[in-house]
Amino acid sequence: MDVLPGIDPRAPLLEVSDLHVEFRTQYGVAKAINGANFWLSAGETLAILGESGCGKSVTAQAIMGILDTPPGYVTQGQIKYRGVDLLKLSENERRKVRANRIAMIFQDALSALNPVYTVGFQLGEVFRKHRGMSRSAAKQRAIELLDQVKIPAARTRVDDYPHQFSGGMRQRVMIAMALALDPEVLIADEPTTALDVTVQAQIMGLLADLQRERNMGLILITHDMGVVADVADRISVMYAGRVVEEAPVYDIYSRPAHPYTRALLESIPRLDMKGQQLSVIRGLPPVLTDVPKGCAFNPRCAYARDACRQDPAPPVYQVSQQPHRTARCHFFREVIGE
Amino acid sequence: MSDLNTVTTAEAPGGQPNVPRSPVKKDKPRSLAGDAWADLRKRKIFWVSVVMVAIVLVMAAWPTLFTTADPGACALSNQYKGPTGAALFGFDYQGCDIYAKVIHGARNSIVVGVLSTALAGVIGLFFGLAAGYFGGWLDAFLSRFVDIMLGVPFLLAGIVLSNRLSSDPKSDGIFAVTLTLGLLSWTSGARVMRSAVISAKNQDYVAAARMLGSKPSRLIFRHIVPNSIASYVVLLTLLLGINIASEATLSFLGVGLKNNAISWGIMISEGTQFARTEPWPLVWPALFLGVTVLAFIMLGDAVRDAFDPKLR
Amino acid sequence: MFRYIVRRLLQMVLTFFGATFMLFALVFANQKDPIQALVGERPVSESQRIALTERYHLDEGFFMQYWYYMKGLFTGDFGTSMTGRKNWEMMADAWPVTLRLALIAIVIAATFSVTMGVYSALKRGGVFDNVSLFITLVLLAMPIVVIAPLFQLIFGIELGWFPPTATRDATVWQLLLPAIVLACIVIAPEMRVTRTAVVENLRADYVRTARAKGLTRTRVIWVHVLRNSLIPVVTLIGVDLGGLMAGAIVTEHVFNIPGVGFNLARAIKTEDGPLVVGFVSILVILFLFINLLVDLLYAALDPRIRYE
Amino acid sequence: MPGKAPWKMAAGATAIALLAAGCGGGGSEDSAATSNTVVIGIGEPQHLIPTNATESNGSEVLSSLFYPLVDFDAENKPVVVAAESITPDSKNTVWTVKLKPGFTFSNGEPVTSENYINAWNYGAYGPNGQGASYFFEKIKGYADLQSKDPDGEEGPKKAPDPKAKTLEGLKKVDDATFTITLSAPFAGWESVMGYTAFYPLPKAAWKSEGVIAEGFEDAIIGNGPFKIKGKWEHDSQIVVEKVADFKGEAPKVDGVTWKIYQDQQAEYADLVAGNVDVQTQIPIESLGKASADLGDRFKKSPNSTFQFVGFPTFQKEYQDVRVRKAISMAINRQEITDQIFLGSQSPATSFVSPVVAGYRPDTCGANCVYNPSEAKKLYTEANGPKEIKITYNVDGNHKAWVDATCNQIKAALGINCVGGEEPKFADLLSKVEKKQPVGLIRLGWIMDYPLMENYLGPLYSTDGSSNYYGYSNPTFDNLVKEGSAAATEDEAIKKWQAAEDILAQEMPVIPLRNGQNVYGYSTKVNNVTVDLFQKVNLYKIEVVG
Repeated sequence: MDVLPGIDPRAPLLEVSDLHVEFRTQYGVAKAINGANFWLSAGETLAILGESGCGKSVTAQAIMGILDTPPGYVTQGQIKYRGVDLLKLSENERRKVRANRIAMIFQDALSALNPVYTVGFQLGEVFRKHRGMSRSAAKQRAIELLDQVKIPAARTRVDDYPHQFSGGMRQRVMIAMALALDPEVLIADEPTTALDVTVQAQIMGLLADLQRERNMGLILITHDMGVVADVADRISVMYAGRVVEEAPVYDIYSRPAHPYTRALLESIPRLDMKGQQLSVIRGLPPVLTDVPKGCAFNPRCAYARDACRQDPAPPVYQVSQQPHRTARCHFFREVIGE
Repeated sequence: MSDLNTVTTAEAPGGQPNVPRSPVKKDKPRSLAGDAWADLRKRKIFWVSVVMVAIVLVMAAWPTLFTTADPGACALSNQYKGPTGAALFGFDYQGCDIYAKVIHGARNSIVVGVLSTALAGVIGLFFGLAAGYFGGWLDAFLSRFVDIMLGVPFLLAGIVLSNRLSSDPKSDGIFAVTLTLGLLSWTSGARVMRSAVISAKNQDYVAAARMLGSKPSRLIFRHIVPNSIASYVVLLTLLLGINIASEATLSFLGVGLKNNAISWGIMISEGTQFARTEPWPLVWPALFLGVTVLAFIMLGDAVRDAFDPKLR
Repeated sequence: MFRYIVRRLLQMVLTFFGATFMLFALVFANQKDPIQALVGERPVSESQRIALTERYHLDEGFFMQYWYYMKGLFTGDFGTSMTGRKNWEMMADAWPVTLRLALIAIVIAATFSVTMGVYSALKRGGVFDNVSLFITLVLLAMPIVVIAPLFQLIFGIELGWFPPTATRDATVWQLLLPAIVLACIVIAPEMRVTRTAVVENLRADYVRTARAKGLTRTRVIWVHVLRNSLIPVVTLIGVDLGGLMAGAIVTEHVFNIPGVGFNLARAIKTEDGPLVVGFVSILVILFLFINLLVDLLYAALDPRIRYE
Repeated sequence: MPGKAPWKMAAGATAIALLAAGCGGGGSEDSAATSNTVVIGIGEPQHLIPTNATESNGSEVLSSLFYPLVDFDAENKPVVVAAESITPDSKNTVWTVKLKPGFTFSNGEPVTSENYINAWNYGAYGPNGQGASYFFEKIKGYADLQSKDPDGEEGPKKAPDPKAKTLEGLKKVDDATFTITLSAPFAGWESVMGYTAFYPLPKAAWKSEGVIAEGFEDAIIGNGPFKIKGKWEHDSQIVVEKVADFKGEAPKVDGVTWKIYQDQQAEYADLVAGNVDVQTQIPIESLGKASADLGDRFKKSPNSTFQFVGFPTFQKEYQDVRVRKAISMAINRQEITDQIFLGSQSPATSFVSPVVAGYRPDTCGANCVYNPSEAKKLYTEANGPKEIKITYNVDGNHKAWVDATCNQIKAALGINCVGGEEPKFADLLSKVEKKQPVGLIRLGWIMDYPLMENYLGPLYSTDGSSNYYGYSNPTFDNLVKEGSAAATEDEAIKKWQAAEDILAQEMPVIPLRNGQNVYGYSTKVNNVTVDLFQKVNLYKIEVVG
């Protein structure tokens, strides 16, 4: 493995601070991420939660360094991996971080896998390009990997094309591909959304097993609070490009500190609330070229007052020290207190 | 020319946050066409090409707005004279006013180019759709027919068709040339359309629509065509240029425009003869032709980009 | 796959008959006075007319002429041209040089259009994209009757970079300039189609995956994007290859290459029915083979396509 | 970043492909370029059997392979070459040809009178379909060699064999002497025999009597100063080399490569590039630069081409002679030859070419002088048609001058004038035959032998082979016939000139231009001359240094 200069094994595994990403389109500048902060330790699972379009995937892409530039630009902030700011690396150094240190799993494995190459080729490519292995050695490793992600008859299936696999199997291939080089950080972007429920559970189980075995840090990006509850250690809730609340999973579920989190929780159908009307969050998420002044959530918020409608947006409030939790709401006490 | 394609570049990739697809009009339902129009309106390149195409079309429709000179009034005594007051571009080999000829030549070139391309576009669309969508023996039959069409040299078919189609000695041959070019130039489009349809047909959304009981016609025109049309439109805008040029080749071979009809193609092939000593009679019509074709292609590109949600 | 190929080959036989029949009808429809056409502006004497009419069955009906032709074909006789030479001999003379010309042209066109198409897709809106677009369009908009003599004039005579003409036994070097001329007509469409396909594929999810794997940009583009973008390009190249063989009429004329295009033009001019049908039949067969190849290439390029 | 990679890849791939494609191509560089040989450009000959070679390319190649009975001197009078003597009887009906002794074909066969007789019989025999068979029309018995189609134009029945296989008028006297009996007296016969059709053929030519051996045409054997090397490489070249012990006048070069071009522009490109040594006809497109490109190696000499337009007699609107005269006067010939043809042709003011004996300038008189006001007056008087058309074949490069002529007519007469385009000459003729309103017909004529009769007969006689417009005047026909039968050439010329005067009165055609050879040659050669028949004089041309 290539040695990354300035690496500090004692530094936090991954630390994102004050990250800003904007998309410069012909219709104006869309601020996709406006100061995201979170960290990840080895062996830990951090869930990033939010509605679609809130900037979850962009955050992941910014960490991976695979934003489409143009139109996407990281304008501010730091992404530190073991103390090294990835944003300051050259493209070539950055490229070597990918797959080696930080890997990613995508939502729709069918479109995320190249349809015209065999899975063996696509898996082996990682070894060939990063480890300089021969084609045959790379294929051998690909078979082993497929075995590890519990794909039956890996030896024969290695020469199949993505479209010949079922959805769950494809996602396993994706996972195998991400884990090929034993990365320390794995980012899973909605890994189970496209799958049916039983397969979802299998895949989540597999991910959890593999994480435990390798002591990886896992960032799980999802909009599904049900999935989160089972596997995550901590949760960051994103809204309109900001982390509006961050807390251990138990605390969030029991006492959300941000109205948005609260609204999300209330929109989960629960058995014990049978017969009651399911609550729905009013309105739509804002369009990013036209984010409301002040707190971006204010037009949809039951707690909103004048202060919420004025710039600047609410700062990061420390909700509690132990456990560490934060929220971006002027009235978080009120929200928790209820 | 500076930013011909910039408009197509600055789009958010799929799975991106809520970057607006068009100027925000809150809570108003948007149709594809409405979206596309809203999108187009913002594009500089769209307006540039629209203006250029409009100028050419006006030139084709009312040439006398641009010049009062008679393009047929030529005298050898004027041969290769430089620009004068009315004759902005000077005179050619025959002593004709190049400016007047270029202006008056626009009509035939545009009519032939646009109509033949439209004809070819329609034929190619239906052939490609039928072959690609229905497959089976129909595909085999149509594809082999296309093969034969492609195998028959343009020259042979052009000569035969033009001869058959223009029996009236008084006609200027525009109808015959248009029909000939239309009937001969649809084949490559048909093949491109066919392969686009075949790949679109296997997409999930088409399967889904089929499951939902869409009629084949609806399936084709609502689902497959809009998704396969992008590369086809690009090809057609190119074909327009090719057909305008092909008219010149047919005329050059004596089966094109007749009875002293003027067209850019004819002017260009005449100008080529003496280009070594007198380049201007070639340069002017070539410039007009080039700019016109370019305008159409730019327009096609902009419209294509606006209508193709994948590219937006 | 095997059955598919066999079926296509069988179709080919049928198509061939259909093609010769259609061609014969076309040529027949266009035939007015081949004897006069043969001698040009010279007067034709009565006895000469009688002799030639008899020799070429010109006074017999369309079906009889077709019958004579097919009968000859089955005995391996492509017939006799109105010039008195054997058709197969003329074809054997003409095809090799045209094939080489078309191949060189298509290789030049494909290489340039694919590389430039990919490059301008990557640099959309950049100077390279716009300039190459403009140049290829200008070349496209020029009729071949203009490009061929102009290129000969500029590069062959004034600058002297290339030999101005070629012959039947031309070297690649001699065929280069005419091949470039031929390539000019097809580069613009091929490049545009490549560019469009690459632009579409650049947005595909698998491109993001490939980048997330830490592959270099070069590899992402030339291995992952390109392969997916090639289907429309290959279709077009297949069509163009055939078109170049038939469409080289003006180019072969200008560069003095006695190939298929030149022979066809002469045969059409002299209303030399058997020769036209002979050449074009071979052209059609070549087309059918190229198309079969292209269709098989689809399957090779995209494993999702299967033929039964 | 793929910054420069695509270019490199493109270049590399191209290079590989070119190498691959190159495997098929032989590297046949001209080895002849260094030796004492010349490369002369021609078009692909239609045929190389002398009696079938009716166009200039074939006859030019044959002129290197054969030694003619007669040739023409500077005054275009016939002089014997391969013949020792050619003597007519008192009535100019029986001509005796005596051959020079010792001549052989290049395969060693001696040249005898039989070689001539057999070749000519073959050429005259109708079923052989020889293009030049009409040259033998004047020989007694020609009609017996022709078959008559029994069921008209389009009938399917096989024509019966002709009555005879040999010309009654050809008689062998001995191996070196034979006589030709004409069906009618003709003073100019000796000139006729200067044509390509009158070459002999060796015994090797015959498979059996009257049947040419297969493959003979592609490797034809002649009695001339050169012999063919290898075979006729169709559409590519014909290489000829010197015959070692040739008895006649020896050429100064050791060989000639007749390089075949489909296009004169391509040939000119090669002339400038030095790949061809002589081009006998430089295309108009290149004339503007020819002086600059070639300097004093760009030359002109007269030839026999005569360009004109004919009025179809079946179109009523041209029946008034005033209309025809007015149109003729509306045309400024000088302007067209100067500006459209850049001086490569000259204005025609007579009905025959200046190269023939008996030519008088300006026989057309005032009718061929540009006079727009008089033209307009005459045209208005005669109430000529409001629109006229000049029909031409586009494959012959006629558009430019037809357009220019039309523009002049439009300006002078105030009427409309359009060019009627036909793809090729045969299409034009078929319209004329169907009597469609073609308007003025574009025509041209190249002589077969240098006599006035060769213009007057085919072009203006009632049964003239190229009289497509249907002009018919019995007085004229008689004068031409009387001229041909006259005892001496001077008498003949007088009759012919009288006939030409009738044409000037009636204006069945408008003479437009006389052609010239505009030729050029490379620095490698010298002493290049091009004759009336557009052939390079192979006995004078030499390689420099």
